[in-house]
Amino acid sequence: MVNNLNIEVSPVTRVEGHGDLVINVKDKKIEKLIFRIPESPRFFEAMLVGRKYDEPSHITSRICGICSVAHTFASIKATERAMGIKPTEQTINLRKLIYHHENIQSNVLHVYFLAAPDFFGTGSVISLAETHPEVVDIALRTKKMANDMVRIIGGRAVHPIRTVVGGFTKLPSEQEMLEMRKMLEGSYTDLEKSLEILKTINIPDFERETEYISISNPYEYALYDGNIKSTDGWEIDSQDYLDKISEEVVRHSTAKHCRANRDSYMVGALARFNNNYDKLTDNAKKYAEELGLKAPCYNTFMNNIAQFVEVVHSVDDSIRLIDKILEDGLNEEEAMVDIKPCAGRGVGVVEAPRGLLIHDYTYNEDGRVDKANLIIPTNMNYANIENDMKALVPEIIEKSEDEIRLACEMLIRAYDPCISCSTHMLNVKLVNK
Amino acid sequence: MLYKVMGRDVFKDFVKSLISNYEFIGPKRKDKAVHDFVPIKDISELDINYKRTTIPPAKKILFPPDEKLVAYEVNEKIKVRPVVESSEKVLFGINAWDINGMNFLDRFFVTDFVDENYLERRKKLIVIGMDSEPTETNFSPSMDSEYAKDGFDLYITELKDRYFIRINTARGDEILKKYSVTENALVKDFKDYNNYMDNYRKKFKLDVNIKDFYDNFELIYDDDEFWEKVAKNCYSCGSCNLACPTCFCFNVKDDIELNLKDGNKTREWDSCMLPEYGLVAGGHNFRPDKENRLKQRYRCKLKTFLDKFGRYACVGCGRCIEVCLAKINIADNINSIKKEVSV
Amino acid sequence: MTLNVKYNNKSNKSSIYVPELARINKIQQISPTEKLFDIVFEDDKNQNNFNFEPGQFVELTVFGLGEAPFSICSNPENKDFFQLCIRDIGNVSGALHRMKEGSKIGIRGPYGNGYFPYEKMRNHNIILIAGGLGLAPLMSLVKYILHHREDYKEVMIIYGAVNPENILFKDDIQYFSSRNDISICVTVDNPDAEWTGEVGVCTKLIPRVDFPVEDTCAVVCGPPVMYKFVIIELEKKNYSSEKVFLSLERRMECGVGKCNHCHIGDKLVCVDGPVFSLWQIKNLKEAI
Amino acid sequence: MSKPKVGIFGITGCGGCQLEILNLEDQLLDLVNAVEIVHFTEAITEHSDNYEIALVEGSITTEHDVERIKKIGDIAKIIVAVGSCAVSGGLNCLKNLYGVERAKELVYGDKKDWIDSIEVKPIDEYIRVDYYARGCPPNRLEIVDIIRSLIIGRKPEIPNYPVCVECKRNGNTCVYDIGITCLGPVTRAGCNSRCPSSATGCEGCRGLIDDPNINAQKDLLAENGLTVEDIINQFNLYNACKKVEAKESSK
Ligand SMILES: Cc1cc2nc3c(=O)[nH]c(=O)nc-3n(C[C@H](O)[C@H](O)[C@H](O)COP(=O)(O)OP(=O)(O)OC[C@H]3O[C@@H](n4cnc5c(N)ncnc54)[C@H](O)[C@@H]3O)c2cc1C
Ligand code: SF4
Ligand code: SF4
Ligand code: SF4
Repeated sequence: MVNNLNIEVSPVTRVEGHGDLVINVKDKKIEKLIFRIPESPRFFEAMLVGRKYDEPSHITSRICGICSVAHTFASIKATERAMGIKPTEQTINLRKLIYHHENIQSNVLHVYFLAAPDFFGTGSVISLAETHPEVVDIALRTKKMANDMVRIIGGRAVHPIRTVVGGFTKLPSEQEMLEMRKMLEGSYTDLEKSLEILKTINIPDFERETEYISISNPYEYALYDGNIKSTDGWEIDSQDYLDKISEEVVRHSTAKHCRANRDSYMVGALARFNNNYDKLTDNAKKYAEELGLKAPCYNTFMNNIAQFVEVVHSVDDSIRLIDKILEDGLNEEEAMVDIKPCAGRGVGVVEAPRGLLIHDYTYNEDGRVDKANLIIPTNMNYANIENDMKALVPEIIEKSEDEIRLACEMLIRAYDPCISCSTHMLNVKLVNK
Repeated sequence: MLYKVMGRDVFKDFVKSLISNYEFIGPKRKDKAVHDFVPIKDISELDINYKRTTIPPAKKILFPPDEKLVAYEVNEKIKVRPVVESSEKVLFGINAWDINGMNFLDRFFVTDFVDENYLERRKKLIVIGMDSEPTETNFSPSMDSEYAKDGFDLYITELKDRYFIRINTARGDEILKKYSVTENALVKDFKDYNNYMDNYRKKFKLDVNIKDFYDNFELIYDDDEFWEKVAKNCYSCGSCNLACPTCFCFNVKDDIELNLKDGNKTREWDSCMLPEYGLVAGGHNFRPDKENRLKQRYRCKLKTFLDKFGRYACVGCGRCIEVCLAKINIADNINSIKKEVSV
Repeated sequence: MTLNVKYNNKSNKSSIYVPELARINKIQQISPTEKLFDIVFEDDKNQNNFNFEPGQFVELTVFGLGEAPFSICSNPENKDFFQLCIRDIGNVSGALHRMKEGSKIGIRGPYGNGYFPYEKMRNHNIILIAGGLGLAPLMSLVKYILHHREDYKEVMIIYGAVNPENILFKDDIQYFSSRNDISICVTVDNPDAEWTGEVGVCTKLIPRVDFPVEDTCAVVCGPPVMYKFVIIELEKKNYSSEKVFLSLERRMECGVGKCNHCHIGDKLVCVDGPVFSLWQIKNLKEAI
Repeated sequence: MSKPKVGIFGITGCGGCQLEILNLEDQLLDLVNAVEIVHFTEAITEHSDNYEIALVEGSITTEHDVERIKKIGDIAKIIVAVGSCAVSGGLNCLKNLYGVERAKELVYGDKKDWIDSIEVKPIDEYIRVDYYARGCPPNRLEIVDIIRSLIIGRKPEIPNYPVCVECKRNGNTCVYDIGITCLGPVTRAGCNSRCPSSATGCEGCRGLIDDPNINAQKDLLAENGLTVEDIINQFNLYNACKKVEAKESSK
């Protein structure tokens, strides 16, 4: 047992990017707890200024390689909204389809490659490949399927090419769609096996009720489009995000911190699950139940389970979308709509795998960006991560330093903080004073 | 050569039966600019009225852009085996100049050493030719290539109400007998065919004065100013070669999988317009400038094979003109060499 | 216009690209950058059937890494093994230099219809002019000639190396010097303190040769820059362009006239060469 | 042959390059058998300072980055810059165009002085780089090829020809034929002509070939209706740190 503790983990690994956690405990009381993002700031908001309307989606895609599709779509939607461009139904269906697969890809990566080594007590997916080869096999197959889908529809797995303002530069072929459908159906065996494996892991028992924010719409488990909704009971049109969400620059971090109703909130798979549980497919609900995940859930560690449930949902819904697209027939003429660049402001809101993502652009008459504001999910979670940590550390203060360090790291990883994406990184520091 | 005629309705059924009985490759619209020769599963995909195709169909099938030649296993013992893959295919709707391009490749790949990878595919390729609309850059009549007298099994010419068919092989004759009903061509049919060809030849607008090129080229060869002007905008991108139905240069690479066991030799299209083409170990480059390379290309196309095979390595399809973003135009340049020498 | 098409597919295998397995029997470091490799086919049948002419080359595969052409430098009448002299300069050559005796490689060939016409050269004086690694292909001819010494008149080797340590085949050169039926003159660009021989480029030595023009053949091989100057000197002497033979180097990817990289005019260095007469070369723009 | 020790590092980038390595699904297990990965920020907890080969993602944008890259440079025997950011500074360089101070102010307002940020540079401005895996993101097969080449002891083969070559091998319609502009004729291939294969123009993420005909490319873009500003913007998207200058026209 330790009375005085100085934990510093730098950098916290297996998160995409870098971040530091510093905890000072004196007489079992937290003196200082900072989750620091020394990730190099990248100034995307500045880079966008002056760029032509067809460029921001390519530029902002580079904010984060892991959720490049999400950035691409938030960007495209903001531009389309600003200029009154209405993509065709075919485009929207294809966008939703590719979107599911980034979500699967990212969730699988997170659950299996980044979080699973904690649950199985191995240091990395490489050692996991030796101790639990079957787990890694499943992960690689599922991830490959999702990446292949993004490749087929988007042209490549990271930073898609074909999705642009107004639609798609090139459509997948009917043949490719049918192959995708086959791959999806084939993935159920792996999902079943995953379920059995996940049932065996021990998820830490830690609850802290907080505000959960995600997008939501009446028709589906919202990922691509919807209002901004909170478990605190409010719901606003996405264009009015500034009414509720504020950003603040904090001294110890290059990532801005966000607030809504309370002094922190959570976004991500668990927030989506809590807000939109009833829109999950029956199959996904069944998986959730078997894994003991019920809405509302206040255990941050269950975020990983929510991610897995979403994978199941995305597989189901992709099959539905493919059938719909094929039924309507792939039509070259509907691939793109005409674009007339004009002045205007538009807000594009989507659910990135890590949660709510907002792009807000103002264009001038020449169709060039005058002003841009980007709010990134990881930024939104920082304050909440600190608050969670402040609650968790006293609960486990009786444990050894190593155990405390591991628990903190696991908690951070449960958030799947994509740090590079904070346009604006992770390290846990624990040193005895 | 045997000559037959086929009715319009019979033709459609004939094509349908070919599609259902063979691996069938034919022209399909790719986008607003070009057609592409692809496997066809249904007659509705087939579009015979094509004008532009980026990659020559026969070259793509017989000499693919990258191809495994040898496979080996590197263990205690090394096992080496040739990879020669081929399957029977119907190539439908290929035009005369592209057939002539293929005839050139046929000759090339069996001369000196026989390239089995090419030859096996060629033997199994059933070629059914049809005329297509020439592009503005096409000068195949100047190169004697707008008409094919060899290299195909069947050549179908669309007359007003029927099809005139030239049968060049026993295989062609059997296919025709098996999948359709035809009649012997009579005087009237020949008359109509001749008429058709007269009109067809009129569609080619570009005329190239190739006759004196053989000697004139040598005179102009050392005129650096001329070649600098011609090659000024050249990107050294090789598009002209890669899109050419008669270009055959390739690189051979050895590779091994990450398991460090399975290896192979593959070949991949190369181009004499790329700077590395003449580069040898130690850093000497036998053709360091784009001017050298362009000269080499013209010599290869228009002289080398006249010496070797008595024919040009150019069928005048105009593809190299269309694909060249630097607007380097072989037809114009042949003519301007003549002009340069004549004034 | 004459048609000159040869259908002489020597290979009776299913593919001209498949190498036969061979073994490196012996490796000697003969200069700081060159090693001499003794090579034997794994299959005795292949070894017995391996007949080559002086000037021909083989395509050598280092499995998984690459293939490159190398001239055979041993006596064509030695049937037990053949030799390659290889400079460490790139991927394949570098890998060979790291290999140990007993390693397996792949061999295709011999290739090149244009070899040194040793029959035509009978009853002639022979001048062999080599620069640097250019000595390697000539060694095979020299060894043949020495084996049939009575068929030839005077034989002289002019060999230029960059510096004394880079002189190749030192043992052979020593042996040649000990014989009185062959003369050899070695020159270096950068002499060291011990060097007592000639200094400067090999072209310098050509004027000193005084063989009668009508029954003399010259043979040349060296780096690309050398040819032009050697030809000037030979032409000054009025040698018939049909009696001067040059071995050329070009990039080769296949060795069998398909990849076309070694094209010069209507000739392919791999099939029609690598040895050409000066007359052929004069008719090939850009050959030199 | 003992397994070479490999470290995979992220400096300032989007993590996409590291993800492309994880995206090697089919070859990932062969890869971890062929080399020993001792450091991989994005995927493993263990981290060691004992590595021979360093794959580095990201550009140098802060003083902290400078320290990190110098340390990697001191340890690794072979350094491979992975992705546009590491190779040429990449998209991050757009910040330089804007001005570091102005950019800080725009994003962080009056708190701008809290932020450590310097002019963006590619890693070879600070350390020696042996090989470049270009592209944004790089072609994962090319990364494998570089690693495999290093294991078997050959020089990795990175094309020095333009994207047009791959376009032709892939049988693409040239995008100029459908009214789209493209930097393919001057951009180094190796991406398997990804963008044109998706019917969009090449944006030049792999940088220029050794001897690009920039004059011809400028003429071509202008002919297709681009203004000088557009042309500069096109060239600058991934290459703002490495200035493109046209050679004197030979006319
Ligand atoms: C007919 C002939 C005979 C030769 N004889 C010898 C010899 O006896 N000893 C010797 O050391 N070298 C000889 N060479 C040169 C030798 O082939 C090259 O040095 C060798 O190809 C270098 O290969 P590398 O893979 O080590 O070099 P790298 O620089 O790694 O590769 C060079 C690349 O160019 C290709 N290439 C093809 N032909 C050549 C060429 N001629 N020169 C350089 N690169 C080429 C290779 O396939 C390879 O892809 C000869 C070349 C020819 C054409
Ligand atoms: S001539 Fe044209 S197509 Fe050929 S390499 Fe030059 S620019 Fe490319
Ligand atoms: S050189 Fe040009 S015109 Fe001639 S066949 Fe080739 S692509 Fe066609
Ligand atoms: S699309 Fe671009 S890269 Fe492809 S051929 Fe055209 S210009 Fe070249």
